Parts: sequence; structure tokens; C-alpha cells
Amino acid sequence: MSILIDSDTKLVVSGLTGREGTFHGLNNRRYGTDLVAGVTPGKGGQDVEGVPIFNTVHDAVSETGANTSMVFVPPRFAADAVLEAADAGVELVICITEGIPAHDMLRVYTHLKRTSTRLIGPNCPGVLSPGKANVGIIPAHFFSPGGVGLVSRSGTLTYQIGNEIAGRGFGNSTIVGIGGDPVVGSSFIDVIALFEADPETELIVMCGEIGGDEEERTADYIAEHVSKPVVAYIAGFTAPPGKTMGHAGAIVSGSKGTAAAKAEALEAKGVRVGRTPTEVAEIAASTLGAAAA
Amino acid sequence: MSILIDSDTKLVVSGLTGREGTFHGLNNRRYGTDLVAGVTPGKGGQDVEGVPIFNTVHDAVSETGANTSMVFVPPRFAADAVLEAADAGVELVICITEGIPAHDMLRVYTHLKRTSTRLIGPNCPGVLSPGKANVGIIPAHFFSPGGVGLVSRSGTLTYQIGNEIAGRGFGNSTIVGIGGDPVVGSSFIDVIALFEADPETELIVMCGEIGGDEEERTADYIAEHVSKPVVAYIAGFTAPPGKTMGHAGAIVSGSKGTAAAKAEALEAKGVRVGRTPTEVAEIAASTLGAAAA
Amino acid sequence: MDLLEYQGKQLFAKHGVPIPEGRPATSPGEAAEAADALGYPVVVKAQVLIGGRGKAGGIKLAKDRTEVEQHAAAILGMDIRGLTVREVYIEKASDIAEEYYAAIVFDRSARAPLVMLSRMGGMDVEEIAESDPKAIVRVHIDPLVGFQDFHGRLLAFEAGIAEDVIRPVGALLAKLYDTFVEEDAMLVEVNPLLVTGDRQVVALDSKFTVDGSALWRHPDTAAFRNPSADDPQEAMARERGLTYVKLDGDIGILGNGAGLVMSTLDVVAQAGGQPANFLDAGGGSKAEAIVDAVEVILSDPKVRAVLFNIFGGITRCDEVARGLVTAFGQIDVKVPFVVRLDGTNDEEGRRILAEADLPGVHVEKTMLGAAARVVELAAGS
Amino acid sequence: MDLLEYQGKQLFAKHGVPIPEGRPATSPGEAAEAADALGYPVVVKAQVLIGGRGKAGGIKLAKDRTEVEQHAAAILGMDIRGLTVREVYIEKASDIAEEYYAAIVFDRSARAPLVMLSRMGGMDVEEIAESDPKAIVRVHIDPLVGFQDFHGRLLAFEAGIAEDVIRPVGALLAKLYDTFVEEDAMLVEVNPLLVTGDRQVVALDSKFTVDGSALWRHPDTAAFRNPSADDPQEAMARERGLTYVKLDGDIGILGNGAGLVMSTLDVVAQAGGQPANFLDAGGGSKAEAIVDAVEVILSDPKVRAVLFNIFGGITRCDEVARGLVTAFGQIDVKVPFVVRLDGTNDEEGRRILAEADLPGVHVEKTMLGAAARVVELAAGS
Repeated sequence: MSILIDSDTKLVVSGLTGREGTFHGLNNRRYGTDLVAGVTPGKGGQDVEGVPIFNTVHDAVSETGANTSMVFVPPRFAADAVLEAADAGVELVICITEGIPAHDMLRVYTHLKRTSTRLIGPNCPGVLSPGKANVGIIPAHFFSPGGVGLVSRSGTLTYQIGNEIAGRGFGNSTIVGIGGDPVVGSSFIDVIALFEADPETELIVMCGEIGGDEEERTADYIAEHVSKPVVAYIAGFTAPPGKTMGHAGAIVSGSKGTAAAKAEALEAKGVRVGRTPTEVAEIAASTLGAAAA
Repeated sequence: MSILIDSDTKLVVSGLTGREGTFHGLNNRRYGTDLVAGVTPGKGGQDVEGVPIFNTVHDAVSETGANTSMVFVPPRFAADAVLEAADAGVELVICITEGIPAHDMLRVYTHLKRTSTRLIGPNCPGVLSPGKANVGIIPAHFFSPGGVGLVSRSGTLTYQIGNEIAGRGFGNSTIVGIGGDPVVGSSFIDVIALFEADPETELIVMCGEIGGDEEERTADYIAEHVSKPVVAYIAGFTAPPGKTMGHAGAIVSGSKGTAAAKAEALEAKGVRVGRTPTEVAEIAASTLGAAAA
Repeated sequence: MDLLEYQGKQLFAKHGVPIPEGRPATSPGEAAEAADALGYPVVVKAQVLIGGRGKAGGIKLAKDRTEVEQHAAAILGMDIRGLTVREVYIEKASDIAEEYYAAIVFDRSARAPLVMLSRMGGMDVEEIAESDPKAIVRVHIDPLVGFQDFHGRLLAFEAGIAEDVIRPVGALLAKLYDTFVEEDAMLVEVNPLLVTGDRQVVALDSKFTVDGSALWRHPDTAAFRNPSADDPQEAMARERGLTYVKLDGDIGILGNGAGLVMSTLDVVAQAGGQPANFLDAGGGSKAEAIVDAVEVILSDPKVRAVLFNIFGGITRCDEVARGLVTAFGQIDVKVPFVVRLDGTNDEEGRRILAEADLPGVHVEKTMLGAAARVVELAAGS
Repeated sequence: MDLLEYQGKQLFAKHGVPIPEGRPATSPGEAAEAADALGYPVVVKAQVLIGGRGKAGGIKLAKDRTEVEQHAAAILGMDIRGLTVREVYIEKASDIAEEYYAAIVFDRSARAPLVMLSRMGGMDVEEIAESDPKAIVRVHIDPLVGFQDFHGRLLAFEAGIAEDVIRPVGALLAKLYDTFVEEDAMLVEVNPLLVTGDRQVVALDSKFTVDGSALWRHPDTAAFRNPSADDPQEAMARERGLTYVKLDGDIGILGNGAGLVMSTLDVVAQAGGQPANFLDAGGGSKAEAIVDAVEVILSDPKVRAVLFNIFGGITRCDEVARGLVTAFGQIDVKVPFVVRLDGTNDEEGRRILAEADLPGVHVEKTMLGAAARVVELAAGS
């Protein structure tokens, strides 16, 4: 088991014919992901190394049975591509694109909540279920199958932590980048609920950062609903207020959204918080090791 | 039993201080309806014959526990009043106002479908549960409690039919005017489903008219989901295409929405259709009489 | 309320839907001036609220001023399927590479706007639907989310229109949707949606119905109403705030409530009569409204008998009776009346009528009885 | 991106939010001209992206031309909490009957716009929240349904503002909401929201933050950017397409990925150091980006040591190493560098660095080791 994507995933990529889309789409296919289609309006009938291109997601879905979409189009077209995928009945949309206007995402988010389509991202590295499927830009070669579910607002930081855990001999059920924008389709809570229900996942690592109050709300959720051990990391203790730290969503507003407050909230609910990526890996490894012993 | 309104109904009237609002609101109270509040912005703190007036529906709900709203404000303010009632958590909104722009209702309808608030109307005479409560402008003195559930797009035609049924000795569980506009909050299907589930209702009379395809869809619904006898009437056999017959929704468009097509669709699904109000009453009475015998 | 072609196009232009240049005119001289300003050749188009203008000779190409004047003179005053042409629209002639069909309707069944596109334009949509049902592509739009770029692509690719105009057609549909929503339209139809020789996409015709209930938001559109085009009885009823529809028969009908009036028409027809009109005096009809209603009904010279069918709810039968007495006092009534009063204060109403003993007024107690009586009277009078 | 008061007010005016008349000026002469055109008395207001202007002497009433010139001369060039005033706004003086507070924020937690209103304006919102939390009324708006009239009434009645301005305040909030959505704002704040002596409701101040990701939709707003107000390093980084935030310390930081860079800052701080900046070289950083990044980091004279923390995912460590070698070839580097390369092609990257043998470049294998080393070097250099 794993969450969100696995060997049943049939992937359609919006923007497959673009430079980045081709590179990562084919990379995902090489990993074993069932890449069934690409969508580029006006290029229907062409192909990218054997992957058929369609003019619309609707065509791609009806011709190939695609159930997962990866959106790799420029920011001003990305909200439309997400809505298109949802309208075509795609169950899971993973939006990699960075720089989508926040108001666009607000409308998309509100609309998708009325549908059965789940959105991961935007501004995220994607989802990897080691040994099964990879959708996005996560460098898969660091990761192997195992019992750690990893969910993060950040890309490279995830690789850093994942790699340190791997270095201690533990693999991952699924790695989910939920994205660093102010409004993302799925929250920590959404993903942690999936990990809680996933039999393969034994321990959950969540990797938060400054901005918003998702981590605080997640702490409450974990206390009430999660039986599996959760280890957390929060980035941005030294971030000054009012400055956006790379991610559009990573900003301390006044006294709100600080790393200290988030770490405190999590610890208050019994979640162990590592102060460095290395410490997170150590806690995770010792917890798993103790469970195995 | 009855549907939608009964002795637990606590009514707030938007527009109670207006001439029509006062007249019908107090009339409803005289019938026994628990009229707990009125809403008129700027008149908060006043009262209408002892009924307290609030500036907002939110205030009315929190002060009085109102669970049903009647909207009696002019058409350009009515959509806002419906949304306000829904936002304040009112469970049932009965909108009497005629002449609300169709696009306004489209937005209201689409939004309300995401909420738990039910809307009856607009452009409807309201709802009467004889002996329990009356919300709207239905002249209650013609009706007594009984087993006939009556649902109609039209006001006076309902009184005509209801009166003919009463003349044959039968009463009503609830009488619901769903309204004559192109978009109304509750359809025949919505109300018939309630009647089907209501133990007091023994027979359902539906009173349709030209325009749209609600009656046709209701025919399918009845065939699949309704066990109680249904008698129907359709007004407008002689209506020429392209002319709005009084109700904004009563218009035959091309070959669509004719009374003949509706009657046929209903009869094809086993619903008995009376050709005059009198015939409808006769069928209903004989069906009930046979059941009683 | 339906708009003339050029009125709809003015609303198109306001929202950025591309149209050919054009100007309305009400005389051959005005038409020639308009054509001079636009440049030749032009098309002279009859402005009437009915289809089939072309076949009826209401659309003519003119290559110079003389031809414009000739065509305008011929078309103005022309009768097209019962309607008199009072305006023409002078439009720059377009060269036609492709003719598509586009429309947005207020789909009450789906409770959503329905956008339609077909590559087979220029003919009636029902013809298209018949000859090749798949040729019309349909997409419903969520009213709260609105028309998205992908809707345009979906429609354009599905409809199989020329690849080079997928984008501009999609963009036009987006603007047509803006028009539809912002102008409170119940229908906007572009047929044909033209692709010109130089691959410009323009709306060559417009069919446009706006929601009468929303006219207060659109004073400019409300001003489009052209009373001269209306039926005189309908205009008179509107002035008096009555809901009146002219029909073909000879029995005048008045009732209270739209459903009851429709039902009354049906019952009269079943009794063998032919209703002359639909007239809803409304809930709570007061005496003055009754006087107005009688005047409107009798202003139709075809009326040979009148049926009043009142079921008193809010409406009080005694008020109706008093109104009728007043009307008979003010108007010289020459046709028989059948009056059926039931419901609130019906006995009082009938008493008033009995006392007044109006000439030619027959009181009936049931709707069916009243219908039979009025048919009999209309046939006999 | 934050806008100056007068820039925000221009956007208010565009959407019908009432504001007093005013004009910006960059010199005392321009200020006097503006005041002459507006009519006296006027207020001369410092335009800086920071609160507390009033207390700092940045807002002055002027009753004639001489006073305008005096005040403008005093305010222009003034330092307000670290920012230099380069523009003033000359505004017609308003008489003040009531001061309210209104704001709309993009509430990411609720995923909805949050509209706030208080009758206690003129002071900082956090002060209001502290002195009387109930005095701020809050309403979330469904983004697909939008701000309705009832929201305005709800806010105005709940906030307890004067009864005679309930309607105009509600109307202003509706227009403020339009502004918020149509201008892609993350925050619009009106403090004070003024009721004048003759009961006009106007926005007397504006605080306005727009979404930088949406600037392509708003070329006029994008043109508001005032590079002179920016930190020179931040401006340089932006020109080169790098994500850079200036901080107070002396250790230059570069990493790839926002989360990793934030984490690097934290780890350096835990090791006892003080980061000089945040710099995300981004995913897939190429050699040229590394050269640009080194130039930006070293343009800050406070930097005493630099830490490169790269975890190669898409970014290839060999590319980073090559970029660093190139940078050292082009730039005269005087401070020590600690480089930690891990992930994709890390061995190749470390080999390149070893071969190049750059002066003062120390390679570390772990993030913690690298942090400890750079802190040590910064302290020692």
C-alpha cells in the first residue's frame, strides 16, 4: 500500500510537450509510472516518445482512462488546467507550477471542495510512492519502499530529511509535497489522514515551515485522530517578520505563523519536533527501531 | 405529521414592516404560526404588534431561535435576503417575492445546494400545513388537516384544486407552492420525496404547468421512487409557443415544455392526469375513498 | 424581452464580442447615409423579431448608394411573417470563409448556462440538430465558477472547427458568456458565427433575449423596447400593469393567478370555445384593476363574450364584483359576461352582482359551468 | 508587494471607493502646485511603506502655500523608522466626525477573504484588538459567491457604527471587496475610514499589499514598484531572478529550495552564527545562476563567510561546483566559503572542487558540520 499514487495510477500530463514537462514526464515514466497521455491544445495527434498528445484533458481521459493529472503549465494557465482536469473527472491533480496567483487558487480550491477531485500543490515537488510510481520532480533514486510517510511544504528539505532517514536504513510508503503557496489543494491534515489509514505507513514525518496556521491545526488533528507516531520539523526559526522566505506562503505576519509557535503547538499535543533535519531522522529511526525491536 | 412546517416552526419574516409583509405575517400568526421575529435594516428594536424587529437575520436567529424565514422584500433585494437567511443558518427559506432576476436565482440556487438550507420559491404562495402552521399567502380557511399532499407551481390554481378536494371531504397534510419562476429552490421531486416519507400523506397531487421539463423528470422520479398514489394536473394546453403566460417560467419554447408532452410523460409512468381541476379532485377523492373502503 | 439584431450587437460590442461595423436606419435616406459612412459594399438587413428574414427578401447586398436606397425602400414597411419592418440595419459586407453556430441559453432544467457551438452555422439550429445531432457541442457552465478558457477549447476542438481559429473562437465564447451574464440574458445566439477570408472571427447575426425581471439593472436595454412593434392591446395592458397575452379566439378571459388563468383557457377550449386572451388580474385585485382589465379585454374587437373566473384567496370576490359594477358604469359593454366567483367573500360578491343586475351578466358557480356558458354565449351573440 | 498610500488610493478610486482628493509630489515646489490645485487647507503626508508616520512627524496640516512648502521640505528626505521619505502626498484636509477601521485580508487559514470592520479607527488594529477584542467584527466571504449587501449590513450593525452611515459604509465595503479581488490584493486596509462633518464616508488612508504572482495581470500596479525604496542587494538579486532576502548577520547563505535555505539559516543560528541573507538558487540551478548568486551575496559588505548548502535533486552538484569555480574566476573573493554538496552527482561535484583547489573553500559533507565550520570561520576571519 501507499497513498495517492501507486501502480494503478494512469498519468496524464498537462504541458507534456514543454521542456520541463517532457523532461520530468519521461523521467516519471522511466521510474515506472504509467504515463498514458499528454495534453497540449493544438498538438492533439502528436506524441512525445510514444506518449499520445491530446487537445483536451477530456479527450485524454476518454481515450486512455487517465485517473491522475500532473499540471506543468506556466502559472497564468495553471488554474485553468486544474479546473479542466477536475471537469474531465480526473481523481487526483498534482500541480507542480509555482507562481499561480493566490486569488486564482482560492477560487479553484473552493470549487474543488464541491467535487470529488483531490488537488496536491500547487508549487510542490509532487508525490512519490517508492517502487510504485513517481509523479513530479522528486528525485526518486534517494528513496526506497518502507514504512515512513513523509509530508512536506518544501522540496529539497524533504529530500534532505528523507535521505537522512534512508541513511539510517528506513524507506518510505509515500512522500507528498503539499506545496509552499498560501492556498494549496491538500493540507497536512488531509495527507496525514491518508497515512493514518494506510497499512504500510508506520510512522509519519511532517515537515512544516513558517506562515499560516496549518501546523497548529494539524497538531490538534493529530492529538484527536492519529494513532501512529508523528515526528515533525519546522523550518524558519530565524525568519524575520514580514519577509517572504522563498515560498509565497512562507511569511511571518506580525506575531503569527512563527516557527516557534508551530513547534510549541505540536509539542503541546505530544508530537516530537526535531530541531534539525538530522535530529528528525534520528527520532524517526529510533522510534521505528524501538517498534521493530 | 406534515412536511416543511409545523408547530415547531419559528418564523422570521424579512420585510415584516412592509405593508404586505405586515398583512401576511400577522395573518400567518393568527393562524397559529409561531412568528418570532421580523427583519428590517435600521428598524432593529421596533416591533410589529409585539413581534420584535431586528436589523439582521443573524440577530433574529440568535435572539429568537428562528428556524424558518419568509422573504417578503422587493425583487431587487430578495436574492440578498435569501442568502442572508442561509448565512444565518435558517433551515428553511420561503421566498414569496415575484420578479427576481433569473441569473440572481441561478447563483442563489447553486450556492444553496452546497449548504443545508432549503429554499421554497421564489414567486410562490408559500407553504401551509393545515392546523399547524401557515407561512405565506395561502388562504388557510379553505383547508383542513388530512391525507392529501399538494404541490404546485401556481397559487390560485392550487386553491381551486384544494377546495374541490375539500368539497369532497378530504383534507391536506401540507400544501406547497414551489413557485412559477424558471429557477426555484425546490422542485416537484424535492417536495414529493418529502411527501413520500411523510406518514400522514396518503396521496399526492401535483399541479404543473407549461415550461421547462420538471414535470417530465418528476414522472421518472415517481416511477422509480414513489409508492403513494400521485394525481397530476397540467395547466396551459392552449398556450401558444413563445409567450410567457403570467409566470416567468410558464413559456413553451419551440416544441419544448408543452402541457401535452408533460401529461403524456406522466401518464406513461402511470400517473393519472386530470384534464380539469374538477377531474383531478374526482380522481383524488375516488382513490382515497377506495383506499378508505 | 427580445432584442433586434442591431440592439443585440450593441450589447455584444459593449462586452468585446467582435461584430462587423453597422448602423440602424429608419428611412432610405438614413440608410444611404449610413452606407456612405461605412463604405461599400454593405448589406441592408430587415430588423424584425422573427426568423426567416433572408428567405422573405429582408436581407440584400448593395454595392452602391442607389442600391442601398432601393433595398431600404423595399424592405422598410415589408411584412415578414406577420411583422412589419420599421428599421433596417446597414452593415459592412463580410466575405465568408466559414459559418459556425454559437449560442448560450439559460438552461432551467440543468439550472446552469448551456454553451453550444457547431461548425455548421448559417442554418436553423433545429435543422442542424436534425441533420447531424453530434454537430452541436454542448457544455454547461457552473454559474459560480464561470466560463473558463478550457471550456472554450473543449467546445472548439469538439465541434471540429478550423484549427487556426480555435483560440479566437474560444475568446469570443468567453466574451459572449460575459455578455450573457452581465446583461441578464436568457438567450444569446450567434448564427452565423463568421470566419472571414482573412480569418477574423465575428458575430454576423444576433438573437438576444433578456430577462424582463432584470431590466431595472439595464436602463439602456430597457430603452430598446420599441412600442410601435407591440400589439396594441398588449401595450395597453402593460401600461396598466396587467399581465395580458393576446390570443386568436373570441372569448375574453380574466382570472386571478397565472395558473388559474391558464387552466381557464384550457377549460374553455375543452368546452369548444376559443380564448381571445390570457389576462391575470393578479393576487389581491382591487376594483380599479378590474375596470382596467375590462377595458383591455374589450379593446380587442374580436371579443364576443367574456369570462371572469375568480377564485378568491387574497383576492376578495366582493372587490371583484364591485369592480365589475364600476366598469359597467364607465364602459358601454356590448357583449355578454359570465362571472364565476368562488372563495373569499364569494357570497357577498354574488349578492352585489345580483343587486346591480348588470345587463348581460351571467353568474355561474363552477368553473366548468361557467366555461360551458360563455362558449354558448359567444356562439350565440 | 506593498503599495504606498497614494498608490493604494488610486486603486481604491478606480473601483469607486471614495477618497479625498489628493496628488503625490516629490519636491516642495510640486507639493505647492498640487496644494494650489486642490485648495487649502491640505495635509502633507510622507509616503513610506511603514506605520507610525504621524508620530514621526510625517503628517502635517498646511493652511497655505508657504506651509505646504515648509512641511514638504521637512518631510521629504526624512528618515522614518529606517526608511527615507522620497515622496509626499498632498491631500485636501477633511473634517473628522468619526474614525472607523476597515480591512480585507486574504485569510489563508480559512481559505477565504476576511472582511473586518470596527468603529474604533485611527489606532493600530492590534491596539484595538487588545483594548476591546469585540470591537472588531469579522466576516468571511465565500470566494465564489462574493460580497453581498447583507455582509455590509451585518458588519456595520455588529460594529455599532452610526446608524446614518450604515448604508454608505456597507457600500464602501462592497467596493473595497471589488478592489481586493480585482486587484489581486492580499491585504487592503482603510484606517481611518472617515465620516466627515457632512456625513460623507471616505478612505482617509490606505494600506495595500498585492500578490506579486498576479502582477502580470496588473501592469499599472507593477509600474508602481519604486526601486529606489528597495534594499540594493534585494534589487540586484531581483534583476538576476534570484530569491534573496537581506538579513542582519555576517554569514552569507546560499541553498537550493526555500525550505532547505530556511533550515540552513536555522542550523547556522543554532551553531551560534548570524545569517546575512536568505538566498534560494532554485531547483536546477545552473552554473550562471551560481555566479550571479555569489555576486549578490558578496555585494553585502557585512558578509565575513559564506555557506553553500546544496542538496542535489534536480539541481546537479557538479553544476554547482562548476558555477563556483567560474565565480571564483570572475570575482575577487576575500572571504572563506564552506561548501556542502549532497545528492545528485555529489561525488563529481566534490571532485571538481578538489581539483580546482579554490582558495578559502572548505568542503563539508553534512549540513550540521558545514554550519559549525562556517560559524567558526566567520568568527575567525
